Amino acid sequence: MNRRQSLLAAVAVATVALGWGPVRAEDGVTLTIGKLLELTGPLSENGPSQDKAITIAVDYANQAAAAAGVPIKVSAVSADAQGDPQAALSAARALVAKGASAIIGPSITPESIAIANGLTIQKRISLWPVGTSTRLRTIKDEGTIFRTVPPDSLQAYALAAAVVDKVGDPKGKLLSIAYRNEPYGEGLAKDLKAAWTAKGGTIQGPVVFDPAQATFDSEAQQVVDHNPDAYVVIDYPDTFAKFGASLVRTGNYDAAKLVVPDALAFSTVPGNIPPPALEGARGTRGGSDISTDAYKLFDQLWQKAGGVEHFALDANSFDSTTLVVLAAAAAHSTDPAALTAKIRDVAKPGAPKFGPTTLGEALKAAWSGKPIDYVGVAGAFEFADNGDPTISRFDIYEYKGGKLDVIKQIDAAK
Amino acid sequence: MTIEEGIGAGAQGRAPRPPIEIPAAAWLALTLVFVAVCLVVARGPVAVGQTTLNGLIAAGYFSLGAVGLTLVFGTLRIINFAHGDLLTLGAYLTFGLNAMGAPFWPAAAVAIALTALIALSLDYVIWAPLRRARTSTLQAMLAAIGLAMVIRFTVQFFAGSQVRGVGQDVLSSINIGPLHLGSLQALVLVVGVVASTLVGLGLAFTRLGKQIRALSDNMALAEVAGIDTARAIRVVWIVAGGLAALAGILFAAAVGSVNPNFGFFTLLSLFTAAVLGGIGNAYGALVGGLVIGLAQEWSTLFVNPRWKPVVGFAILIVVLLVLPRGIFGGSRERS
Amino acid sequence: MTFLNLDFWIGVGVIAGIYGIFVLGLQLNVGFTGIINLGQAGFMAIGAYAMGMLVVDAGWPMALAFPAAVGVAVGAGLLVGLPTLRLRADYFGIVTIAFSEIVRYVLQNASFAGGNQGVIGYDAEWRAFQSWVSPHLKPLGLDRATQAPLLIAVWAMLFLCVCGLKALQASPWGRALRAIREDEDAAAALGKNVFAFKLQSLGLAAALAAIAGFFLALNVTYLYPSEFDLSFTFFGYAALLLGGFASYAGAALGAVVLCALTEGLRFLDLPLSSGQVGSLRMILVGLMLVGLSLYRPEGLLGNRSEMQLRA
Amino acid sequence: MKARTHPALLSVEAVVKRFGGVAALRSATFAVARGSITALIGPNGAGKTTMLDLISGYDRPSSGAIRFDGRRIDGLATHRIARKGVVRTFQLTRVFAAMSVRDNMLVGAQKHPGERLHQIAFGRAAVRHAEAEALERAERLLSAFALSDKGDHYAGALSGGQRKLLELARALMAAPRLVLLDEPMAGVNRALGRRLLDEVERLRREQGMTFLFIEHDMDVVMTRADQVVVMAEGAVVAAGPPSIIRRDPRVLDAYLGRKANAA
Repeated sequence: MNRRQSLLAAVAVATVALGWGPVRAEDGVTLTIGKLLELTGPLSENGPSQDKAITIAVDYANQAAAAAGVPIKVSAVSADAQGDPQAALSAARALVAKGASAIIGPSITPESIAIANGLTIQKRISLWPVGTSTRLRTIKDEGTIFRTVPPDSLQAYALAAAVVDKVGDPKGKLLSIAYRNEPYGEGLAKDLKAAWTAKGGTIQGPVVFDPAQATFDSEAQQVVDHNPDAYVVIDYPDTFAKFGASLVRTGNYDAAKLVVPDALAFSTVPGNIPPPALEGARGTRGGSDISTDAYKLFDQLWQKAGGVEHFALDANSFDSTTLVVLAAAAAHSTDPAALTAKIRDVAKPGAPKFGPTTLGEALKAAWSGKPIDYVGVAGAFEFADNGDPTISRFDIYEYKGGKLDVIKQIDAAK
Repeated sequence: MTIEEGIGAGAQGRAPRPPIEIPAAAWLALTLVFVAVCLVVARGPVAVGQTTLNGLIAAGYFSLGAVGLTLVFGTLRIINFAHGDLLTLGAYLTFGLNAMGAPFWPAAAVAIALTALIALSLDYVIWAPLRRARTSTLQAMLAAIGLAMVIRFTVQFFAGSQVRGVGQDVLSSINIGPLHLGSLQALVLVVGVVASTLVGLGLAFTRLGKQIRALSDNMALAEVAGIDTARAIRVVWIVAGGLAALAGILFAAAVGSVNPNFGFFTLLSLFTAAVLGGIGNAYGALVGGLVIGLAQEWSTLFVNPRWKPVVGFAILIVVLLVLPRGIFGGSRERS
Repeated sequence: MTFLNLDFWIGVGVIAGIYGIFVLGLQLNVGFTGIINLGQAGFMAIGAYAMGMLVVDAGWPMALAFPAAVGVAVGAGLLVGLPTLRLRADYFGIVTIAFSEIVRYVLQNASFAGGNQGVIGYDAEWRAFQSWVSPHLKPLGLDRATQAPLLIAVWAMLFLCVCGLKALQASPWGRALRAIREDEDAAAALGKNVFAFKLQSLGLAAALAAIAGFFLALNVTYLYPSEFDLSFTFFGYAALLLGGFASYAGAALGAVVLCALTEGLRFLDLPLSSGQVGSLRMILVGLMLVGLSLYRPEGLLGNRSEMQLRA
Repeated sequence: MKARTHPALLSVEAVVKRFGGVAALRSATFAVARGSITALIGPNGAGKTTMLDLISGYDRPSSGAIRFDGRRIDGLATHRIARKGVVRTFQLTRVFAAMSVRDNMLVGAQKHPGERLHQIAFGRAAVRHAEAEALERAERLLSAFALSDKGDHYAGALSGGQRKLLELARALMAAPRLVLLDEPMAGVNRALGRRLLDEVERLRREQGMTFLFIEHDMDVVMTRADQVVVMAEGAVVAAGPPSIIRRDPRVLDAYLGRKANAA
């Protein structure tokens, strides 16, 4: 061994001894989770709520583990993706350098692809992106990417089904589509258009609006023109607060005709969205048989923690974090690769089901090595080989009094 | 420019330009009316009427925000990239005071005064030393980019980057026949027009205004001619800072919910309005805002609204190539 | 020690190298010709997307697509410069901002460039080459580092560009460029076609932007419009100011120091929320920019006397 | 057809220049003979510098024509006129402050292959040769103007007088045919001034260069110029050899500001 390699070996031994490196000791597991957040830059409105969602999940997991006597302690380190793939890649490396065993986030697909190809695939570190673009599926992730957000293709069917549930047979019915100019909106709108026209309905739009505009009145007018039977607006809460107000101001907007996807699903509608824009509107969201009380628990934790209001897809980050904790418990280790290998065992179809309300037992079962099927707040997962959730069950909810109320569940695959 | 030409030019023909170029304004009004008529023929009166109204609202936002920018740019030759963040500062100071119990609009008044004061103190700390060191426009621009980051992220440090509801009534609207516009939006439009006109009149007819215009034409000459440039510069920063805060507060109130990036995101539209109208010309900011606002909203009648931002930039490039000094800037002039 | 993570600093080295090449173009324009080019990110986008689309849509080998993409960017540089280089310096700056924003919006909205879906799959040849090279880096202990080959490639290209530009700067062409920067009218009175020189300077800067765009594309493996927004150009100017407006080596050094500073600050752990730490990082970069403009406008390697002569 | 060699190297024909509403030049007409040293005199504001600007293409006349060697140059860009052999100095000397004196001189070299990118790449021998030639010419001119020891200094660090000499020496690098000098003696001490004028006469004698220079010092005008053009209020009021101009009453009126009838 030349001098250089012996030096590197010495450093490696030192880190393990000091407990910074992966630990396989029997006494307990101290897991560090990497939070890759949008803290500055164009998407910084996402950051605070993702941060809070992950922090709540970490605290809740620690409580549950302590109560259940499972020797696992969880902490989190954060890094700023800045809404830019190059910075996100460097941020991901900083998280790994700080000892993170898995990475939750980032929130847009370009960042996820850069991190996957540049770091996590080779090091077999599990990556839990929030972005839904189909592009993420074109890379060979070797089982390291997991998404708790339903893929566009499935959600598009759910949206179409939700509209049919509202307006009946699509034949001769006009559906007006609008979306915010980014991958999430574009993907869903394309699949929804196909699903709706396949059922015989007609489409108006899609109207595409740029989030940084000063006014959205012309766009809103185009959505309500010709008095369509229903509208689908695919947006994030920050722009929808403005777009919703423009819709109401058009004078012939009826929120009851609106159907929105999961980015606008919150247990309580944030204060900055004017109530008439959403009151009576319906939406779709990943569903499971324990949806309602899982969501109630999540909402309690959220309100109790104080701080920022709900934003988009924060339940998904909560679930991703919980799954990572369960996988670490199953693997008895914080080695990223070992943890990644156990993720499918904690969301195995047919294994005993656990949910947020029974996280203690889930941790105990996982620690004892038995496969479990953890069902989260944002639905059941049971990951396919490309890391997308296979379960196609969706909640159809309605906003009543600013609260989300699940009124129906459908299976989007049929 | 040799001394002889300098004095010659100053004395002979190029006295600080009269505020309104009668022919340019008339020519522009005619074009806009002509285009509007064609649109009505193509898309019907209601659609054109509504988009025109939306265009006027956008013009209100842009001109109110651009007046301060064009004043500073014209007078002190600073490409002030931090101007957008002064809008954010005004809005968030209002939220802060509001949270401490002050009602919204009184809090806004205090916030406007505070922002004007901050803009003034920034001149002492940053812009005056740079002027004394006679650094290049590029140096001042880089300082502005740095200052923009300091303001934006200090606001974000204290207020957080999450979206914040402003709590004003964004839903109430005024109906003119089939057309409608938000009442707060109407306020922005009115204040935008009034502010740029007042600043324009102030520049044209008050003694201080003439001094400021002399400043923008040739700082050295103005000093030689005995103008108290320090006082003029102070007034420029107070007006620019105050108007920026006013624009930020009205923008946030009318839009309904913002996060600390909103000022910076509108900056390029403000630049486009200021440059289009002719730098240093308050009416220019109004006209520039009008042209972009109308063009962008009218474009939605033909093209998917996703192209709206491109329309603004394309117009800026075209007008600058045809009238290198902007609509009111006059014809080609040696740099 | 978590701070001395090899993988992390190799990644920072790659980003610094990409910014280094990007800033060389700015140095040529601003430092040596006196044109304020704020559209450099637009040229970078054109270079990166041209390469990506030539490989993915037209099936070209990367070895051909890269030089062709640089050519496309140079063409864009000339096309933009022709009608605008006669404008006053600050107006030219604003027009180039408008140009680079139009490029970004067109890439996001036009279908030919993949729109919101971006461009992916252009780096297969590079990834094959990278996995072939990695084992050979064992003696350096870099075989496990994910981006080591890219780091070597970026810095080799940066070194080549600095040498090339230094030679150009020492040539009569470079001398004429500096004369134009000092006093356009005097240079014209000596028979120099100022417009033609400025156009060549802008075209060359566009080529450098395209080269930086090529390596950015390899670093992030996926082309998406928001990778080329204005903040990239502003950050480039911060590096230029840090390095000083007098030399190409200074520009490259400025990029390294700025990237090391901002990325190093990621390890700042203070009793603050992650959002506040994120904001603090940006405040420090902003303060650096303001501080440099005020107290050391000539940057690290520039010389003050030359600047004072010019004032 | 060989270009007909006109008696006048430069002819200014009814040139008018308006700035906004005011006419800086009201139809000026005069000619500069080939190989002559012509002085352009007149009170401040007479439009002398404006005339130089128009001849050198720094600005365009509002109407009228300017011919050099028989061909019109009033529409051409500055660098095109310079390449035809018409160079100028400025009233406020404009040297490249942050460049060395030697570099300032070398920028003056004309048609230098080294200034074209493709030559740098493929014509390296031609570039080296042209550079050596330019360097040799620069050294000769610097010594003629007593600046040879300042080669490596920043041009901006020179005294006012030295800068004027550098600006002239730089203009001569281009082996010009017509040199326009805007108050070449201003700020230069008497000894250096004499040396400069001797150099001007030597260039006229040896290389047939033609000079048109703005000058306020009457005894320099009367002793050194062989032709004088007098301008006042934007028009040419008199032109001719110094001996006649000295006695012409219109010249006196021009300076005293009385309404002289135009020539």
